[in-house]
Amino acid sequence: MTGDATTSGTSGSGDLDGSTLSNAFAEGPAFVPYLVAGDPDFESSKAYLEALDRGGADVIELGLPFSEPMAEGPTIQTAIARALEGGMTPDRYFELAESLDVEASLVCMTYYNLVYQYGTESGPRPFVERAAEAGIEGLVIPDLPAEEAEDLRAACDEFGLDLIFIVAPTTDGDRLDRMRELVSGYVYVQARLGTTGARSDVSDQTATILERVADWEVPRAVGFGISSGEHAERIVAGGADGIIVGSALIDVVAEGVETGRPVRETANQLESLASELTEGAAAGARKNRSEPEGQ
Amino acid sequence: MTGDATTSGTSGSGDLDGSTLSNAFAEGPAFVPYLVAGDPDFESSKAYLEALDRGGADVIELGLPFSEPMAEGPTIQTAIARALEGGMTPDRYFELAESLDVEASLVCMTYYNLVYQYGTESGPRPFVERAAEAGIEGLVIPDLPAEEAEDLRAACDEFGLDLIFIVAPTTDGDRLDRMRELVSGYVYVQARLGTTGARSDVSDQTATILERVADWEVPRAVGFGISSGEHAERIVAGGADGIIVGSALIDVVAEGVETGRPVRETANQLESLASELTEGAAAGARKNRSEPEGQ
Amino acid sequence: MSSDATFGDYGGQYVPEALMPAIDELTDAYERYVLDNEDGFMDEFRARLQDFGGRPTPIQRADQLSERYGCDVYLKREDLLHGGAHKLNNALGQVLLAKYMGKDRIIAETGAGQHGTATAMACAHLDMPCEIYMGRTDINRQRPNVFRMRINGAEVNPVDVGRGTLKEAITETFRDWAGTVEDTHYVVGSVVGPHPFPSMVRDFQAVISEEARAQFRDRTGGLPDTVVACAGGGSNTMGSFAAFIDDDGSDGDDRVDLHAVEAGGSSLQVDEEAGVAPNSATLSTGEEGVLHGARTKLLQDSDGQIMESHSVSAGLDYAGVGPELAQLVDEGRVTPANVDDDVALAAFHRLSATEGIIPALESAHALGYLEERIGVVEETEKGGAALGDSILVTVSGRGDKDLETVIEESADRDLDAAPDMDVFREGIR
Amino acid sequence: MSSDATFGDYGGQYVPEALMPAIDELTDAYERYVLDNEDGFMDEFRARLQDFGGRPTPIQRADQLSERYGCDVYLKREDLLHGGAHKLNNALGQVLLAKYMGKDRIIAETGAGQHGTATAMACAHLDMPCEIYMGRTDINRQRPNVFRMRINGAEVNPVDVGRGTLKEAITETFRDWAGTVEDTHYVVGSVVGPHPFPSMVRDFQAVISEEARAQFRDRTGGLPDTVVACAGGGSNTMGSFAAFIDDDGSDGDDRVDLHAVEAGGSSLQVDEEAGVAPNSATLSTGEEGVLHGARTKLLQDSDGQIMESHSVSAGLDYAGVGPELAQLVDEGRVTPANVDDDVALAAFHRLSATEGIIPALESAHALGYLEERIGVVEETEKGGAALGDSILVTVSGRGDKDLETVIEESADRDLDAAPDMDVFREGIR
Ligand SMILES: Cc1ncc(COP(=O)(O)O)c(C=O)c1O
Ligand SMILES: Cc1ncc(COP(=O)(O)O)c(C=O)c1O
Repeated sequence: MTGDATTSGTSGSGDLDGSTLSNAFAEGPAFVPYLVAGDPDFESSKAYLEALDRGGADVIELGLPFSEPMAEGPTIQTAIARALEGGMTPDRYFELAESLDVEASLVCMTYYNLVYQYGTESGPRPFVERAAEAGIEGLVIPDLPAEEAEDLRAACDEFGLDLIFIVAPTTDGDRLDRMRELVSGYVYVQARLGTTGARSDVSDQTATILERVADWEVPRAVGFGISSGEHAERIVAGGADGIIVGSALIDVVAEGVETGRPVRETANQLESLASELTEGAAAGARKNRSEPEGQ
Repeated sequence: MTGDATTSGTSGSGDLDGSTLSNAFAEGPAFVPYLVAGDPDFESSKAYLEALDRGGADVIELGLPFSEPMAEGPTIQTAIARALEGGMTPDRYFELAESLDVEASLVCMTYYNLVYQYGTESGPRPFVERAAEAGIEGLVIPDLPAEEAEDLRAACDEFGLDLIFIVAPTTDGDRLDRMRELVSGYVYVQARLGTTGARSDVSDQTATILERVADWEVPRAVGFGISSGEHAERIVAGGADGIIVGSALIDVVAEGVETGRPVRETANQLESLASELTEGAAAGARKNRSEPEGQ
Repeated sequence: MSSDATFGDYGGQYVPEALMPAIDELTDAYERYVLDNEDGFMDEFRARLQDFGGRPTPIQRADQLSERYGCDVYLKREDLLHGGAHKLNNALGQVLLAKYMGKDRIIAETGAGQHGTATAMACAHLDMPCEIYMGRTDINRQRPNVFRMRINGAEVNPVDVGRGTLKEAITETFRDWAGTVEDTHYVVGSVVGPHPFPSMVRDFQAVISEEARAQFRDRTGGLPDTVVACAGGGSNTMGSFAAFIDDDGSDGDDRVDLHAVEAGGSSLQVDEEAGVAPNSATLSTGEEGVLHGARTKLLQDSDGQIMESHSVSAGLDYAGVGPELAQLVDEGRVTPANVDDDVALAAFHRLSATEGIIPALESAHALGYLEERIGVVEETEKGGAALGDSILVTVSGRGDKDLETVIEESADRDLDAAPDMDVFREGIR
Repeated sequence: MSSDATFGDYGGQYVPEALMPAIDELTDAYERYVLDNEDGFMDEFRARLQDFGGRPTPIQRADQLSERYGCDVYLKREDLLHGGAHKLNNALGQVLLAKYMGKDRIIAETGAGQHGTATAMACAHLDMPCEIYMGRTDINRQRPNVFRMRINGAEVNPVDVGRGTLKEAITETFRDWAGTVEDTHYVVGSVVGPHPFPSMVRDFQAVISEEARAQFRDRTGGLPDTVVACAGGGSNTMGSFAAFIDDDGSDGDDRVDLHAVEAGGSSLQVDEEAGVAPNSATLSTGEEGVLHGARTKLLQDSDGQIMESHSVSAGLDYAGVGPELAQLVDEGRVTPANVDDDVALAAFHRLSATEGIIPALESAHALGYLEERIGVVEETEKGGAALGDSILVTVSGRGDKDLETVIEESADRDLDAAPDMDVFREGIR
């Protein structure tokens, strides 16, 4: 993926399924890894992201680190601290995005204050404009509920970006409807309550959770707690169109930092974990096809 | 002075000037030293008291140590602590009084609680009886104002003891009258406000202070802060019938304890300070006689 | 009282989706129980504030300050509230509300420990299990408050990430809540966070000014010219102002000026490079942004990263401020101000030595503001002109909790009215 | 109220002659200003207690204790008084009186520091120079209170003689007074000392029961069956009982039983040899004698030497007791009682954890007494029989001052309701 994606985006609340992001889910289940940009520094981060791409990433959620990450668990929070310490800023973030040599689509995941503050003009427009320029195809803003998202949705429409929302296990009624109206690219389905973080167990209720978004026009990617190929398989078998994996990958980065492992080695580990997850997802899809849907 | 004094007491509020204590003031100004009984131990204390007697003591105020000496300055308070530490009790106190080989009359100075608690029967009577038996001729109880002294006065009358009161610089009016009525032996005239303690200066207002008790039938002994022969001279020249010296003597005892000086040496020092004070008092009396009275 | 979710551009509900149902449920409960007194909620709240909390707290004429400043200075004595600060008004309200909502677990964050102790007390009183998140650094600095929470039966959960202070504790509490919203209520400690917290906390704290306004009228027959209150998150400020906001002089009535005093710290200069603002003067120097669930004024760098704030007073040391207060400042109804650490410390000593009230260091900022704005007035001139003839200052808390800090911080400075501290330092260093 | 100098055989004025004029002057001032409200003294006193002190303090039904003991337990919340204990009632009264008398210097003794801090606060409030005598040992044990006194502008004079505790500080204060009576007032800290102190301090503290009696009637329509208060010197006790003394059932009215709870310490056994009573249960075990200016019950050996008393609660640790209380016990109007250190510590934890009120260790003795006399009552039986159906307990102060002691003392004991203390001990030992 490169800068040319900027112009190819045709998303918007009125035309949701035509976005490149949606397309990334078209050829089988999507693997959507998350890393914090600049963790622990610019160059290593670039190497890790490219490794994930080699490992089969369809979309990369690239975290722009914010100092108060209130939706994150300790793993991501610590990664964010490392990235900030390593000098990551919004401007450097966009440089990193532009410098990446990856096939996957890029989605920016960050908190609203950074979006809001960017540029001289106040409001989200300058950030979205710059993101589009840097080849970012979509945004996930965990602290921006649909109720507050009007301005951002408008800017995304203007610059052809998707706006992804997170549906929690507790989301329902009006709120679900409002999100459905605003979402584009894919919907991020939160597999369980709580914050991000790798778990050894993974919610068995994927099917129930997916039910509520079953008839949405966007692909459904499930995240929160997925850490192995076996998890990935189970989730996709449960009906997900994609899997989002963050903390499990960041654990590898963190271990690399702590043990002083060479960047290349960590990158290799990330690539092989990515492959495992991609294959797990594919296996889940096969299982799914061989069994009656909705089981 | 020995046990035989017991029966010679003829004091009482009705017949004040016939007591042996009054008599001690008859042959010129009286030197009235004060020490804490048992400071720092029974035997040393006995040696010190006998040294004072040799130095010219007319009356010895022998302190029976009480744990809460609220009218004393730090010097005497510390002496009291030493004596209590050294095992002094009311019973030992009387034994000490009985064992003394002195010419001077003995007066017991203590706090009312010890007087009140002594013996099995409650009230001051048992204490006074035992004191009389031990040859004590009078009592000074600093925390017993005339208003509370009825029972004790009665017991003193019964056993022939004098009851000495302290007149403060602030005492006047009714209170002075009540004391005059109850006092016997001598009156203790407090030279200044505050608690006991040796001073380098001594009140020049002796004359003024003595005025208020000028027409009392008992001798007037002045105390509080006298520490040298020169002081003694000045006080007696001012009209006192006697001088009471405590802290200055106890300073000598304290120094002896602190420096580990032999008891005999301390005793000698006490004797010579006593002599200085006795002579000072005598000099004051001579001055007094050579000048017009009341000047 | 309005239940609107925003105050002009400020406010809102910027929270992770997982929390939205809890926020909706809370909004509903706020409207029913607090605004509509359903099931007599507010009656029970007020009764408990009285019996358990010790309300009403008095207003007191500060005779010596009045003389110093040449005007009538009255103090609203929130230092006398149970627990030693205004914080209990809010904590008791929220814990009681959680009970009415059928929640059976309470969580809260705390920095200096005042909100944590208030919440722990309210939970013990109302028999609710309670867990308090507190940064490890703060735990080590605030041992007495940690002990008070534990002795009141609360668990204190150390937060080891980052610097281990308030910011991290808030994040950690949101994190707990995100996983436990169904049975747990998060007692936010000031007029910050997503709606309905800013309105709800204001309503619980409004008792301060409701009482003070009536007391002032009873006492003097009129209203104060100026009300002064310190502002961290702003719960004391909003509580102290709420009942006076309509006294804006609009219908020819007397106007009551409202001054919010923030922590000027050691300087108003920020160090962008280090991401540090050596102050907490959000209202005066902050810029609009989104933090901890609300749009409001913030101390942030040009990228939008939140700065580390600083104040000698831990309770004012917060990079945000209540959205309603931000709006009131923009509208000109509230005058923002700040005084620095030195002025606050001197005011701490002044009130202690001349009035016999040891104020919280937070409250000392409001008192220091009088010194800075008015200063000592000569006997002849009737002063106070800068802030009018009568001033009401809220003493938001007592300073017992600040003794160690004051000893440390006073020793090297040349402060008005401060006794010699050396005897205390010896044992401490 | 009586201005008699004695209570049966107790009381009186056993002081050095030099102090008698001051005592006479004070007696005169007491009669005029306090008893006859000359120059509106009592009005000013009451107004200041309200505005500065925070009176009235509430009574509160302790729901969880009531359930535990199967009867209505009400708490009189003196812990909410300014300064954190009932001590201010007396200190403020005496300092104000000294002002009316034209004195221009205040001295006082303090042990744990509560009376010293109350006096220092009152002096700062009323602009009077203040010196507090405090034993060196106590100074080292009670640093926060020493600091509070200094910050309020008082001098703290260390007393180095003897063990350096309360007894020595009292002696030293009398000593200062003996030399300065003309311009100085000695603010005695409890209902002890020579007349008029026992009567005067009782009258200043009587506000506790005057309020509580009216509040209880307002709330319940009746009077409590029993009033329970802790007793050191007895000012809290006399203050808590005063308005109920006439409710003795004599004219067919309901009788209110009065229970004074002293410190049982570690044991009621005394060590005559060492001169140590490991308790402070003067009313139960003491004998008549004369101490600090009054005839009363004392802890003394058979010679009449005063014993060292002991209690985990510094404020109860005194070898004497108020003479009026001694008389009321002899007359059977007041029931003397005591609970030991363990019971008091457990009660401290119980009230903190179940009611959200951290009591002073002194007050915890009164609360421990309920546990000892009534104990846990089964749901079925209506209990409280031992002390009746309704009990009013005075919480004489808050326990913030006792945190260090409680940490130390709780760690090695197996106490009801106590949280694990290890985390606190580490830093302390
Ligand atoms: C005594 C006191 N005052 C003021 C504050 C500041 O908080 P807020 O601005 O929410 O009132 C605090 C916070 O801990 C406090 O303890
Ligand atoms: C809280 C509290 N209660 C009780 C007492 C005991 O004193 P008293 O018996 O005079 O009330 C003290 C003494 O310091 C105290 O601080």
